[in-house]
Amino acid sequence: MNTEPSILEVKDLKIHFDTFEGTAQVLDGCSFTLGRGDTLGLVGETGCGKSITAKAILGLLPVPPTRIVSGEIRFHSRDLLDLSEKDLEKIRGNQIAMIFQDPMTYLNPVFSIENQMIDVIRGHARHANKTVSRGAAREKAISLLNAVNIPNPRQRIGDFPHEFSGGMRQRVLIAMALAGDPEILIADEPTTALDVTIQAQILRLIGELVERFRHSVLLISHDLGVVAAVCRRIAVMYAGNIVELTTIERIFENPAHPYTRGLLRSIPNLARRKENLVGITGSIPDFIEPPRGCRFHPRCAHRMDVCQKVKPVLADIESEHRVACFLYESSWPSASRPEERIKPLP
Amino acid sequence: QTLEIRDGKKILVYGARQPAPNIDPSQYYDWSTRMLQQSLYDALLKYVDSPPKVIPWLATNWEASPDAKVWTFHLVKNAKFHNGDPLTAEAVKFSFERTLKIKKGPAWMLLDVLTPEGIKVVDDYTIQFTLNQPYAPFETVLPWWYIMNPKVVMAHEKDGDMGQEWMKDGDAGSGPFKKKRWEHGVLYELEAVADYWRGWENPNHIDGYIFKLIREASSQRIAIQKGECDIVEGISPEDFDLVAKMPGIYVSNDPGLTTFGIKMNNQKGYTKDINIRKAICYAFDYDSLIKIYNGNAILEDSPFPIGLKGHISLKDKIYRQDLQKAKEYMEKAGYPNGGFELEYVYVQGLEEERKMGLVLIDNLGKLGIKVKMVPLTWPNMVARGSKVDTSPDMIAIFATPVFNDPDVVAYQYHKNSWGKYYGTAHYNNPEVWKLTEQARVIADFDERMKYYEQIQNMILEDAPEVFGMQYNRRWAFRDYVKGFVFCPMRFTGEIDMYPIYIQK
Amino acid sequence: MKFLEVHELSKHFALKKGFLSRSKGTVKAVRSVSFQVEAGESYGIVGESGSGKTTLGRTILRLITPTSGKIFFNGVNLCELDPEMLRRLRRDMQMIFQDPHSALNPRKTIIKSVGEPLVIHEHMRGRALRQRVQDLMEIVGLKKEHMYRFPHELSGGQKQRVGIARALALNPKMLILDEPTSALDVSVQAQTLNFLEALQGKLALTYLFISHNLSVIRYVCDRVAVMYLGRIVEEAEVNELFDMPLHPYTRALLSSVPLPQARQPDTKILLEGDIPSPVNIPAGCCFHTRCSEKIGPICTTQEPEAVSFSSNHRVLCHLRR
Amino acid sequence: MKQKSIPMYAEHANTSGFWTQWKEEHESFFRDVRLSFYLFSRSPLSLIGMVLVGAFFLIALIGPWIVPYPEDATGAVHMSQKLTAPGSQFWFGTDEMGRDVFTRVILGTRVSLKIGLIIICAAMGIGVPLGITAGYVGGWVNETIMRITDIFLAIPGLILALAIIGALGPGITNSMIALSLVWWPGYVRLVQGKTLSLKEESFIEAALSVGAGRARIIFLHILPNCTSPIIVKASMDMGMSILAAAGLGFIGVGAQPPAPEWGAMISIARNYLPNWWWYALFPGLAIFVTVLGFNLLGDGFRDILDPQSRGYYRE
Amino acid sequence: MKRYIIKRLLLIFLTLFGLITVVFLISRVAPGDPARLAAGPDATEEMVEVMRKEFGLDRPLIVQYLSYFKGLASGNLGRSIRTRHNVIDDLVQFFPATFELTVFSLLLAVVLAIPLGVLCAVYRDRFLDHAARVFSVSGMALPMFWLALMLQLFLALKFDFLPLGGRLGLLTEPPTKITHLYLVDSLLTGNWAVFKDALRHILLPAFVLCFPALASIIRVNRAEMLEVLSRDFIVSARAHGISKIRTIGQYALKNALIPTMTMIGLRYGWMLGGTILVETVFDWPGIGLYAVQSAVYSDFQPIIGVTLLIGINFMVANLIIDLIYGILDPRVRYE
Ligand SMILES: Nc1ncnc2c1ncn2[C@@H]1O[C@H](COP(=O)(O)OP(=O)(O)OP(=O)(O)O)[C@@H](O)[C@H]1O
Ligand SMILES: Nc1ncnc2c1ncn2[C@@H]1O[C@H](COP(=O)(O)OP(=O)(O)OP(=O)(O)O)[C@@H](O)[C@H]1O
Ligand SMILES: [Mg+2]
Ligand SMILES: [Mg+2]
Repeated sequence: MNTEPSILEVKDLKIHFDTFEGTAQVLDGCSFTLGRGDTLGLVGETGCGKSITAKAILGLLPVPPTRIVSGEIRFHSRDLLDLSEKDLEKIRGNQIAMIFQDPMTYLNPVFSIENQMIDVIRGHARHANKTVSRGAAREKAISLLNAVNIPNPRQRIGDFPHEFSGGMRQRVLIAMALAGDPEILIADEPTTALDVTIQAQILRLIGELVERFRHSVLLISHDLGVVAAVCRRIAVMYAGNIVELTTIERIFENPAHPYTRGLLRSIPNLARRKENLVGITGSIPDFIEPPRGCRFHPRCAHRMDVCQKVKPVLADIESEHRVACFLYESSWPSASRPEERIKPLP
Repeated sequence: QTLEIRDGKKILVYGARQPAPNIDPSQYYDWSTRMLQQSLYDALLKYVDSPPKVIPWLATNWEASPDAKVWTFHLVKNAKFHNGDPLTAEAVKFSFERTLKIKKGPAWMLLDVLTPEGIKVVDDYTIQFTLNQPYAPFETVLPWWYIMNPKVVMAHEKDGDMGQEWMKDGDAGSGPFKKKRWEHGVLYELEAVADYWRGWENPNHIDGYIFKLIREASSQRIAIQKGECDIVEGISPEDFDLVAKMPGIYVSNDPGLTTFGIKMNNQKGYTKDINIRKAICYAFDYDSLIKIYNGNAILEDSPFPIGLKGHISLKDKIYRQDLQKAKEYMEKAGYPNGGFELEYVYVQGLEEERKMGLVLIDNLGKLGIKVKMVPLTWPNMVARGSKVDTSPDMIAIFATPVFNDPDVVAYQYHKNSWGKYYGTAHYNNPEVWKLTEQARVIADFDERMKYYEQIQNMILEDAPEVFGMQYNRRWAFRDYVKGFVFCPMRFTGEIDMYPIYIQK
Repeated sequence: MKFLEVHELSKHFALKKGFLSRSKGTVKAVRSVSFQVEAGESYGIVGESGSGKTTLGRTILRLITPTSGKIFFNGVNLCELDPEMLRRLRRDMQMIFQDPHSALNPRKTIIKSVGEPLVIHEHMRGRALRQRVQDLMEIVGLKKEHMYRFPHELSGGQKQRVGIARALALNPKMLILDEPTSALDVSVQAQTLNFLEALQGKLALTYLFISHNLSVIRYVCDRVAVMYLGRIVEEAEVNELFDMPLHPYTRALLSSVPLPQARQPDTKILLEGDIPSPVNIPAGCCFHTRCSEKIGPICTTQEPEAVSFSSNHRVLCHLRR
Repeated sequence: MKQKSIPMYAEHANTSGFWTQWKEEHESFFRDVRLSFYLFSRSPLSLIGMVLVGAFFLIALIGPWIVPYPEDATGAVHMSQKLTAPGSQFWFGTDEMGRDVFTRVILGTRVSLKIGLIIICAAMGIGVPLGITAGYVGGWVNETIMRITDIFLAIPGLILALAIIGALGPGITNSMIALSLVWWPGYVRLVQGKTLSLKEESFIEAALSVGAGRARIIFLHILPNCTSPIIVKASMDMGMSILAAAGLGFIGVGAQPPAPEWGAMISIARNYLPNWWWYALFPGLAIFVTVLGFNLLGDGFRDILDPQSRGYYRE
Repeated sequence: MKRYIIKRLLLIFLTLFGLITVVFLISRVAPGDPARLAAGPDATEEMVEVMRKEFGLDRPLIVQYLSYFKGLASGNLGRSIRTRHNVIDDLVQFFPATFELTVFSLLLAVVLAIPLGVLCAVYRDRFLDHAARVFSVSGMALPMFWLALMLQLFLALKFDFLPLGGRLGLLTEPPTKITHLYLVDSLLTGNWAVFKDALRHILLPAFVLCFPALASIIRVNRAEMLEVLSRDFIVSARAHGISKIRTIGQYALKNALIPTMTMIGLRYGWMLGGTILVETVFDWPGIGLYAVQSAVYSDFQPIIGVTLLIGINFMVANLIIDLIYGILDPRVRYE
């Protein structure tokens, strides 16, 4: 296991949404931990619940329609789910900061960068019961912009978001996230909206910052390459469940879960010559009537009868490698009887 | 709640529905304008009382030549204009000439008989009119020709307009009141001339009045009820009954000279046939006219209004509802079961005319005639009625004789009146026309009367229109307002404010 | 003559001109682009967003009129055709759109969308139409039941297949695929790529494959052109391009892609700054603002000309002269 | 392999009859309609709107057979019973000519329905083609159409309507003409905007690239996609045009006697306030309830037809 | 920016030109004979001719049309047959009343509606929200003239709470004319009694006039707030620890105000249209009443005048709104 003490622990998180067509059971018992200075990548296909997880940590989900059914999110042993909005405000940005996918939509278009950054900085100060003058806040903002390599921050700070290019905007968002000097940085697909050349710049920047400030990072992406470029550990999510949680090396060398394997075989590799892509048949299940048992079973080549009835638990198959699949003994819930163990399909 | 007293002055509020956009006596007259003109100006003669009579005013006495062609007037000596100028024969001459030259407003009354050359200043206080042709009703016209101060008027002349532009809102008069506050579309305030040349008979006379525009009949009623107005005109018949019973309010309710008739197109369409016209006259429910006015009206019994000089009662011949007869006439006309549609045109927004239309629909429906109600704005209606071809089958007309002489009404049936609003029937009876022409140049009234008797009978027989009713002139007063004398020779809503006084 | 030949093709857009106002400049989306595609080949075009890939595709299909240049398709110059002829020729050349969702009319069931070209060109209807659409659905791996659904009732990958089915309806010879997989998840993308490949073999199609995803291009294409600010800066046979990129931009692009493997290569060429706006294209070599291998003032003043490196490898750079 | 949660279809044998075939083909359509109904039924306000509008149509349809004194709406007068207070004989009292207010209010639905339908149809008839033309053809055609539209939009509709009526003369036909003339620009704007944005959608391009002609694009691709906003606007406008026509009736330039138009009734009833309050009260309530119904319905339609809000429910 | 304003003004002129043409064409459809009307009921043909000449009705249509523009250049809008005044003078006299009424009620609407809209969005689906929604749908369905009558009936008649109509009490002398807006003038001259009187008189008509506007602004503002509150940058503001009140009151509201402004601009125009009804009921001496009376009288010059004036007003208001956009939304560029 992780040697560093964990500062964030998500345990069996279940989140449902009430929609007009029924209850969407989006997160279905998702668990992982994040240690100090740890970098964890969360990958999965569109709509599998990555962003929901991130927002849940910060308490940003709109209350209707969201329903947090069960689970806990422990941050320094406090359960964030129990905190009041006021207490959460103190944690947000200050201790846990977030970077978002599309920097354009996540910056307020009608306020200047200066205004937005100063607000954030002074807000953090207020939560720490300090006051910062506008001027001081502005200076800090400029130095933050400098830290994220924005050229001429002193001139550009008064500009509005639309006057920046996509990459610049993402840098601004990162600067804002750094404003409170957080312990944890959650980056939700920070580069998806960017071109590869810009993406490379941003990834480099995040890498440098992490090295410099020793943040713990939760990086969300659907691109395994991106995660591989930044993270040490990786969690693979499928339809609201973490199906595999391990280190970067292990996931590429020895993927355990059939979904992970399928995923890896679906990605054409730039560095290699043509090889056959396999892909995974079928598509991501509906959340209103999710498949019973293992949610991956309708697409799984190794499915067994039990997969359709019982949900596998995420458990270690070796150190730092946890998988939720009945192909591995440890995933069997302790309650289920051995007779149910049926041989895998060929 | 009671009389408005400002700075110790008794200001009376008169609630009226019609604005007075132009108070130049040479340019404009309708009842609201005339009411203000009556206050601001004086004329040679004045109408008072009911039945109306002409009394001396600026003229102390006058004489006419036997052929009614030359008229001489002697003026009072102490009359003076608001600015202190004395009112002399020169001013009278100027005023008459001005109206005749401008050719607006009341000019039509004398345009045919008088030219500026015919006006002669005999001396400072004597003036003589020589008419182009004998015109017996001359003196009855004069109360509507006001005398203006030539100096004031001409001082404001612009581009040779004889001061028209200025006089719209200007005051060049000698009357008992003078202009104070003018807010067009809202109110006009006048104040009493303390040293009016004729003096004030009652020491409690009012010190001024506000002519306040209240456009809705119901608001008028509320205004008098709440005491926001001291006098109001034109309340709806229903409200009038309520108001009459209220404490602190009294009403005046007397028959006026305005007649309501439904003129039918005598020259074209179904109504060209006299039988149809008679059928309609017999089918009409005259009682409902009275009911519409809640009893505050009388039915006409002759083509001439009751109360007008020269009117005779034709009670036995006048049409009253008789469906039997109506059907007979329909048969005679060849339409025993009706089966056609007639247009009833009336003035947009005139409540009573609308109601008459509804009554017509109901009544004529019994003859199988459909009625289509067409409201038009006044100018459009007049425009339609001006030509035989476009003149509607039926058209609702209120007509008020402007001066007290039978010629006024008789002439409405003359060919020369075709195209005017009261001539929309295009009445065609050359005999009547001849009689009218002959009668107006005779000086002796008894002699003339013979003609008018004949004329009334002949018109009635031709049934050019549905002869309707004369409604009562209705005012409501707060009970401290005194001195009101009814005179039917005023148009509709106007009253003479000069004799009004306050007594608590 | 090759199957498709594009000569000096340019497309400029005048920026929106309002009533009573002057034009605010032109977007030079495609600038003097020339290339040739052989029958049965997969020709890839890569480039960052805004580099003019889609515009190029639309211009070739004559959905928009080029500003200048010539397009020969099967020896016919598309720029000189009258609209009726063009309409007929379009049967041979179809496009698959970037966003599978917006490429389908939300108010029409799938059978109507797929059947539309058949109704227009073959005047098919009734049973025949239904049968043909059903066949098409089978080709692209969809079921009969999908025919009567609305687009919003299908998943992204299915919608993309519907788009392909529509494009195939008229038996085209060439498909222009505008980022056919960029809206899809990797697992679905893999299915689609495999399917496209199989399809090409089966129907002898020529592909013009537009993408910004270099890995996909490498997987699918035979030859590749790299676009930057409306120009093709490098063109080569696929393996040659990926193994031996010559243009500094291509090299930076290739090294920017994070690889799905545990050990990332250490040598990364990072480009500075952003892609310039196509309204104000830098003078000289349009890449000089970001280039780390500038060789001198020539780069900022003189526009480079295409240099052929080998028979199949062209590059637009002063460095390689 | 189980697909999304969309219900599976029964496998049909080829022998299935025409009916099953038809049902299969339209299954999606019905599912869509069912969903719309479902969404609609979830919103009580929309349901109220539906009920009100339904009642309105029903009353307009059967009005003459349910009122106690149908002749009172066509010209009968009963002077002897004028201004009777509401009671068992006259539920809403009588008016100044002794006519039953209840009868007239009920039969007023027909007048209002006619007014609303004609105005909306005329406005759509002018506005939709112009809007599509402007949006689709673009260039100077667009400029010309939109500038003319701007002229009409430059002043509030009621004023322009008043000016037109001032010229044409009062009357219900003229006020319908006037209101139609001021109502169309809204549709031009709506449809033009929608067309412009649809034109950018790639399915239009896709249709072009498979060789669809102009007419086909307009009628089969653009128009059907404009219908939702048009329906929403039309149902809102239905109420608004009834309101506007009543306003004109109130000023006295709209419907003319003896037509039982609500606004005109209030205009006359105004003279009988406050003592004969029932005369003004009931027609006013009728307008209110009717317009409210259409507004609620329009709101409901917006919620279910507007793809954006629909998306919100669906996701 | 300057260029933009000039361009917009030019556009306004062009539109006005079209407007005049349209209204002029409409006006000549009228069958009536205005000259006869002006001459009075008993006038002779000769007198009618005099009037025809005076009103310029004897010239061919095209000449009348062209000379209208000539007159327009020198501020002459022709003459009203009904009031006998130059239309321009009438407008100068009546417009301030209308302007005072509309602006007052627009302010009333804005001041009430925006906080309400925000509250509804924040307390979505709670009681306040439902109440406000019911209020706003019914607000738009209420016939304005009927509401006016009913309020008159209750507030003015039954309880004698507010005056029935008019701009001032009868004996209240209007304040010294500075802006011609009684409320402003009386304040400027420190005339409290007149101010109170004017306020009492304006309350009822202004309330009636603002009712539909109130309803629709609440609606738009609520919808926009909801939309903005669901946008990503709100999430990010909160993720950066900015307090809820600040997020709503500042970050979201400024965004939501942008579409709301459009509605406010539109509503200003509708209110000007609504004055036709409200001024009629409350005897408010403004251009709405003037227009109605002119229309009923088939007096066309005033109608053209009012149409132009309201058109200018509406377009200038929209221009101002567009400029406010620029303040609210930095993305807007004026070119
Ligand atoms: N407010 C909501 N109501 C209903 N369902 C929702 C809501 N928000 C999210 N969902 C559903 O939750 C699921 C997970 O959403 P989430 O945003 O976490 O996906 P993601 O993994 O971040 O995907 P992407 O890669 O596209 O960002 C999706 O299927 C989405 O439809
Ligand atoms: N109709 C148009 N009017 C004006 N500019 C346009 C138009 N279409 C495209 N452009 C501009 O032309 C340039 C090239 O656009 P294009 O869509 O071809 O890029 P792309 O390479 O396909 O980008 P992406 O990868 O984002 O799809 C862009 O700057 C775009 O803004
Ligand atoms: Mg996400
Ligand atoms: Mg593109």
